[in-house]
Amino acid sequence: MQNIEAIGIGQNHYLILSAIIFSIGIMGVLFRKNIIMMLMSLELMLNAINLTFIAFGYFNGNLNGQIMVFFVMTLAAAEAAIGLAIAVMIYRKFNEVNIRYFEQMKG
Amino acid sequence: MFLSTLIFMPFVFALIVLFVPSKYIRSVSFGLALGHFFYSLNLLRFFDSSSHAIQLAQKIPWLPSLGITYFVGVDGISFWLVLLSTFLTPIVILASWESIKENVRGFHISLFALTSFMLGSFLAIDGVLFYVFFEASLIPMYFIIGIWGGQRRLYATVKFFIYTMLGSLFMLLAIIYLMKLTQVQFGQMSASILDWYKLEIPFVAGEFINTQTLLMIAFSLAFAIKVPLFPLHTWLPDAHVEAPTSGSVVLAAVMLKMGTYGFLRFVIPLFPGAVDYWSWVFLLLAVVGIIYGALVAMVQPDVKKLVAYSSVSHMGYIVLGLFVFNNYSVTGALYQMLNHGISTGALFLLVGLIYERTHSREISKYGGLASAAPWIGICFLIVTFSSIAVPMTNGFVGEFLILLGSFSTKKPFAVAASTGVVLGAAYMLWMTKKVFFGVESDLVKSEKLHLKEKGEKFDLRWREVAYLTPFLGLIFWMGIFPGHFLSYSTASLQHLTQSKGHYELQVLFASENDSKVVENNYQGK
Amino acid sequence: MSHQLLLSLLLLAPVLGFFINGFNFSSTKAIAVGTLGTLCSFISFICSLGLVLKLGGLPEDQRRLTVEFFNWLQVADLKIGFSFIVDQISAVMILIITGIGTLIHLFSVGYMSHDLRPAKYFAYLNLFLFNMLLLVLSDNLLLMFVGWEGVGLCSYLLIGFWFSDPAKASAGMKAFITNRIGDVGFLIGMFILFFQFGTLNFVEILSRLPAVAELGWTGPITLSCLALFIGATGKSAQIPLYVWLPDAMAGPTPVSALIHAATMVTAGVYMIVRLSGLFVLAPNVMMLIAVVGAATALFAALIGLTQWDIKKVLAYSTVSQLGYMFLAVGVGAFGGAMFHLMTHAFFKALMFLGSGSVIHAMHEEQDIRKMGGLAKKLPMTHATFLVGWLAIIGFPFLSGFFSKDEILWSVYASPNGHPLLWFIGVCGAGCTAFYMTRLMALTFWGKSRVPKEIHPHESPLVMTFPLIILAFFALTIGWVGVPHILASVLPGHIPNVFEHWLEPVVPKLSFIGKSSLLEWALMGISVSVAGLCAWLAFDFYIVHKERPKSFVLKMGKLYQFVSHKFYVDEFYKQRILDPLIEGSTALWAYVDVNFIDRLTYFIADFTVSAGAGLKSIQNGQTQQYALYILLGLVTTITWILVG
Amino acid sequence: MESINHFSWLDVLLVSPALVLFFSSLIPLLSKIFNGNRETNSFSVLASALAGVVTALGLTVTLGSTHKPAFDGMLQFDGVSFFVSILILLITGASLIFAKENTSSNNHQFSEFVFLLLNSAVGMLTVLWANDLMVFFIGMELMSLCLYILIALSSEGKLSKEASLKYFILGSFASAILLYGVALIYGMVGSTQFSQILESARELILTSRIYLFGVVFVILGLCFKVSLFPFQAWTPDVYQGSPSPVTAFMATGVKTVCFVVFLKTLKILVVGLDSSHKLIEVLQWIAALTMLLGNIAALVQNNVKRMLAYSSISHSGYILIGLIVSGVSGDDFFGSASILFYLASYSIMTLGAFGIVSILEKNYDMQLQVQDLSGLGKRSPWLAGCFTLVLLSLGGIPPTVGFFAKFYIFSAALKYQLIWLAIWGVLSSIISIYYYLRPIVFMYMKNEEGAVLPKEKTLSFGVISASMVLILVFGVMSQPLFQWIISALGVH
Repeated sequence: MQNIEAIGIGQNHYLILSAIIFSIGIMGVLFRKNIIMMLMSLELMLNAINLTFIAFGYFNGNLNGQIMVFFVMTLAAAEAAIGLAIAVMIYRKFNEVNIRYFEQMKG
Repeated sequence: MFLSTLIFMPFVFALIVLFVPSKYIRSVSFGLALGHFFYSLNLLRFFDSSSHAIQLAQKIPWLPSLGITYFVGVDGISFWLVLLSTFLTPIVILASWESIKENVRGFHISLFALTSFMLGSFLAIDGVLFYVFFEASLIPMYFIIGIWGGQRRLYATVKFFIYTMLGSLFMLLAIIYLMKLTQVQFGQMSASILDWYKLEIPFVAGEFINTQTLLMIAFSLAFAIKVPLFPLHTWLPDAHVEAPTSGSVVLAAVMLKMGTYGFLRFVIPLFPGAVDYWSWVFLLLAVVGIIYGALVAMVQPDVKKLVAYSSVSHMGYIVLGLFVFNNYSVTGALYQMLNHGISTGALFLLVGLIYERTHSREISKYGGLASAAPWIGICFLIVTFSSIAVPMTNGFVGEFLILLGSFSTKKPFAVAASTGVVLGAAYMLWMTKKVFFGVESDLVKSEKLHLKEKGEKFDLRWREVAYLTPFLGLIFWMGIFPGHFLSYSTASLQHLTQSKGHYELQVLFASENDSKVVENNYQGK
Repeated sequence: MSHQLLLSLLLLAPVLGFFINGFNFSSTKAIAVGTLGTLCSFISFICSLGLVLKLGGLPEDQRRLTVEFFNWLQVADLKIGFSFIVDQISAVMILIITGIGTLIHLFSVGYMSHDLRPAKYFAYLNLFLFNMLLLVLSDNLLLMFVGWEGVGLCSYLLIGFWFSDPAKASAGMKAFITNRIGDVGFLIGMFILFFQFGTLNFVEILSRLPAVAELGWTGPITLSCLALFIGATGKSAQIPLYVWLPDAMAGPTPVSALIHAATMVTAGVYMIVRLSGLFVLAPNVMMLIAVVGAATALFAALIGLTQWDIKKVLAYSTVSQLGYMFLAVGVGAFGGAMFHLMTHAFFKALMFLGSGSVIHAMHEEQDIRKMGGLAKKLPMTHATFLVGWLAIIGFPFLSGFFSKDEILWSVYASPNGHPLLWFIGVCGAGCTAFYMTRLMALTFWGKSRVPKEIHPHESPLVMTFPLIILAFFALTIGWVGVPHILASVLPGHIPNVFEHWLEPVVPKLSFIGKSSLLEWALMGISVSVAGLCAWLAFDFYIVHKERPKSFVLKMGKLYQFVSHKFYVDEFYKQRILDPLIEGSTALWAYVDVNFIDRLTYFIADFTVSAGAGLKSIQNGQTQQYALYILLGLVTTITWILVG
Repeated sequence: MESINHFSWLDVLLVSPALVLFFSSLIPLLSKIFNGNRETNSFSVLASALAGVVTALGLTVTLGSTHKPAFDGMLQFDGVSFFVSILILLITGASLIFAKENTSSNNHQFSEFVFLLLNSAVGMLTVLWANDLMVFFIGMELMSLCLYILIALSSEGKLSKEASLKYFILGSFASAILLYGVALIYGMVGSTQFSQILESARELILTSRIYLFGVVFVILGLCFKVSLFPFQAWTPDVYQGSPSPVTAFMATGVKTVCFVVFLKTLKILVVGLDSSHKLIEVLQWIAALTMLLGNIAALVQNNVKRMLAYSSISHSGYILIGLIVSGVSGDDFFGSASILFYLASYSIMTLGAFGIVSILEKNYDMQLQVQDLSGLGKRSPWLAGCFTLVLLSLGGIPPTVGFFAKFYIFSAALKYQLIWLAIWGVLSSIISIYYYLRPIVFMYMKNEEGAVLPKEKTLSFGVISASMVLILVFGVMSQPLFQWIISALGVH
């Protein structure tokens, strides 16, 4: 651990990294057409948040951050499960995983 | 309790009507409404015409957190309007006896609800209570026009509703703001109009953006639309044309009065500075309305539209009288409110019963009706004379007092307004001529024949005689003995005009337990 | 009987008649309803006689009977009683109204015997009597206005009595609306007076008048007089509001006799005489009245020269004679005006009834070109008409002679008068003589031009009897007001009763410095002008019948202009009515429909189309929604950090 | 969070309503499993679920309005949570009843449906009680995840699936943003407990950008849940595609809970919004745009549910006014009280509205159009009357509860000089009148016959009638409710 600080990697690096990953996730959700890819992007966002939690936890010197991560991971799992379930269901029904296909309701 | 009973009796009637067998709905409703009217005549007994105080008052906490009370009472200003409302209900029930064929039950329920709300808005002394009644009265009227109306009823009823709503919502904000002011100035929130009269509302002459002016605009907008004042009047012709007869009658006779009543009860006493400063705007609009309404009425092809525009013109007189604001003009304006109720109400009734016979409102299709139905012709003539303010009819007294009052301080407006006297005669007589005089038109002939085959009378029927007679009686009674009517309002109006800027009203409660001390249990910071 | 009772009866009798006949309006029993109407009118007449006798019994300076029935209208300082006053002026009026009224009722019994709705007719007639009595008896301006509008109303109803004919209905409407224009003037005059003097009571107003006359045009008295005069021009058919009266001939002829000749149209004169104390304080208005009166007198007489309808001729004659009355009033000869009012009431009522008799005999034919030689067929009508004719052209010693002469002399000699006005008056008198003689000649004299299918016959006694009575008065009534110079030469020194009677209530003119020689000369001129014109007309229409045609050809355009009544009606229609209607239509179309409503629609449409526009944002694309979220996020953060 | 030695049975008792709900949600599911995956009688399923709801309601009422923290300060019970949890339980019960009588939800998976709905309610209660950002987040996820599946469970095959997918992706997206905000706040404060955040918020909000970011993220995440502009886009699509009972549940329950939390977090995270007027500005704009957009977009809708969805968006705008007031007013509770009143009345009205829509749907794939309502006034006067009342109340016309809801909100706004917002609100509610009147026009004033003919659906009728009674009673006498809310807010 000391090594990390020794080479000058501080809290901000982690935060920036996680922000970048979060942004990548956002971009994924915004621009990937495949529902599965969008789900993965959502997971990416959650993992970026996890990174933030850990970084804060570590640099603030309390363990709560890490505990949060477990919660978030659980939630992410549940979310992924439901997301995939929905994805599978609609794939079965419509034979389609392109998000642009689902624009029946509008206006 | 008397006034509350008066207000809520029609609600109970509506409930009763809900369960009456459909065969008897009309007669039961008529009986109930007539009973209500006679009950309301007790007001003549209870009311002390020598006092300008709010009488027979009842005040109980309603929403104490905001100082809102259920506060009703009557004074010389609202006195006759109350009786006018109760008077009209049995009449319109009679008038709609045959013309309303569908959903009779619903119609009578709407009518009773309407009566309740109208009475409530005339009797409410609490601003919020007034607003609730004022606004709620739109709903039954909306249905009456929308369900039992003519061809373009949907358009008319939605226009009516949204127009009226537009104004009143701003009034709501103004009411809330006044309540806030009471809290700032008296330390206790209150929605009672009587407390509002005591407020010092900041006013800067010559500037547009100041509290009093803005509040006045908010209130005036609501009432000006209701009246309706030029140029906010366009909903009225449509609503009148499409409404069933009974709807037109109530709309013209009572609902429009809610606007002028509002001016008299709220705008003028509450915002003396602003009203003084801006009264020329109202006077101008009123006079423009008088002339414009008359001119436009002159070229209407539709009887009802003509009468509707004549309403615009007549209501212009009332607003003129109110904003000239001296004893004569305000008395005249109040009297004119009743007159307009009587004469325009009767006009709509007559137009309605003619429509029932001929199913047309186009003036050009008529002719010679007076030969075909002389009694209708006579009634129509009398009502026409009342409407154009021929002396010895009610219309004259009001118009004369308004013009007299206006002349004392606002000469140019009075002179301009008096052209309406000529124009009014012009359009009414022109219409009378086209419809009643001349040779019997094809329409009249064929419908007369048609009714004859059906064995029905073309001239006035007994039911119609029954509901027209009170109007004709009142037209002359009010014209020849205006004192009988004015004496109830004199004290209030005199007090109102004499205590400009420091208007206050006392309250006489009907009984001890009608006035519960209102605990304001929430005081914000 | 007390005067209260008499007055109540006087007023109530016609009301009663109105109600009985009114509720029974579909009755066709002409005799019965007519008798009732006449009876009511007669009761009134008896009562007015009684009242006048009572009044005459009082000392000269206390001749005033007042009755207050109830308080009609009371608001603050305004107290209007339902109260009446009988004094010298109203006494003359009620006698004329009820007297001539009764005769005309009687005449109507015969005239309306074949009508479908005689009951309605008599009801209206009685109602008119009531309103007219209200007008002349009221002790304040407002109650007078009640009668003022009331008679207008009855006039409307009676002109349009045969309303199945749209033209007749229109004539009634025109009368009412034109009168209304005047009424607005009346109202405004009343307002000014009220705020000036704090009362509308005649006696009180006159007692509060200032002592000196008001100069200029903008003083309250001048303005109020001006406004009241506008009212008078409406009711009394003066320029510019005279146009309704000729059209009013659409009504039954007895109505024309009663309302549009004898009584209602003189209300304007009556009102000014009633307020004479006020009017003399406004010399400018007086001058205006005189000018308008003179102009009307000549103008209407000129139109009268060219009319072919027997009633139209009489109508223009009435307008013209009313002009004389206003001329008299304008120069301050109030007594003269009242005198002419009275004599005119008799002879004009006589002539109208006579024309009614003719029309009745001619089966509703009114064109004098289709008459001629009726003197033989209708001897009694002719005889009485002859009296009327002589009276109106001012044949010496008939009633018209006295009154017209008094007016013309006053016009010349009064301090307010002017020789030019006198000249106009004389010209008018000449024209009057011409067209009246023309009327006589074409109707009664010469060869018959009556269409074959019409067989004229003399009217029944019920119609000729009133004619005889009226003729008698037309002959003699002038003797109540014999001018002083004439009285001085005539045997018996007949006093000027009329002038004496009115003396206490109307301002008197002073003719100091005017020689009686001048008066004789002027009288001579006017009589000879009238005689000359009458002879000319006789020559034109009886002796040399071809002359009118060549004359008309010679005058060409001028004749057209006059015979089309100077195109005044056309002018009003094209310049006032049509633009008003077109303007209103445009107003409706552009302001209501195209502006206010359009604006409303625009706002509504704009909102709705905004809603439709939002549909494109809400396009169903999940990722776009997510983009909104992101954009919202970024905007918010930027706002907070930068803004 | 040192140890769990503060555990006490009292805490369990306090959360017992949620536990009861959870266990009762298991009953139908278990009985289905033991029945060999065959759907048991839907009536008994409903009965057991309702029994759970009623028991939970009873427990809540019995426990009363306590001011106690529980589970080591992770949960906090107070008057507001007491009031709102009663509301939530009522909403849950009503939605269950609607669900039983609607063909799109009462299918072979009704047991699962009930299970999910009750668990969603558990999530709501958790959110309500949460005194810790993380607990709050977990509760919210529980609520949302259940809803995603509830929507997809519909018998209807296309739109519901699309709605579910949309809601899932966007919901998760917003949740992620919210969670990121939680992480940032945690980083700055060092804890996610409200009490600790409150201590340092006043300082942090002025000094720390990251904290501010966190606050903004959390608030915007909430804005998504209550469908405020520009995060409202999902609402119409999801409301339209979901089975009507679920829509009713979402539109009322989720919105109520999220607004309450919104209120709570706003107070805690920002500590008197006066310290951050920028945020207030943004929120004012959001409120204004939301009201306007919701009302304008609703004008052109023909689908009743979609129209109601837009109407629900605009109502969020009105509530946000109250929220802003309560933010700027510091410790005056008038704003908060007006919000709670609005939420309660809004829930009553919206439940009634979607309940009626649910009754009117002939079959599971029916998209109720305004035109379908034609002539309803004659065929079914009672239902038409109810719908009319609901619409008038939503439009804020007296004497209905909707009027007083707006009245209190505008009163609050004017009291704190938010005059332009009040005027804006008034203007947009005038627009709203038009579309609220449209169905009434169709029901009563059109002569042609519409498609719908409601069948006997007694229970739903009962619920709708009850909500009508409440609309009228609270419309005439709003004082008791308002008084209750004021006392719930801790004022005596």
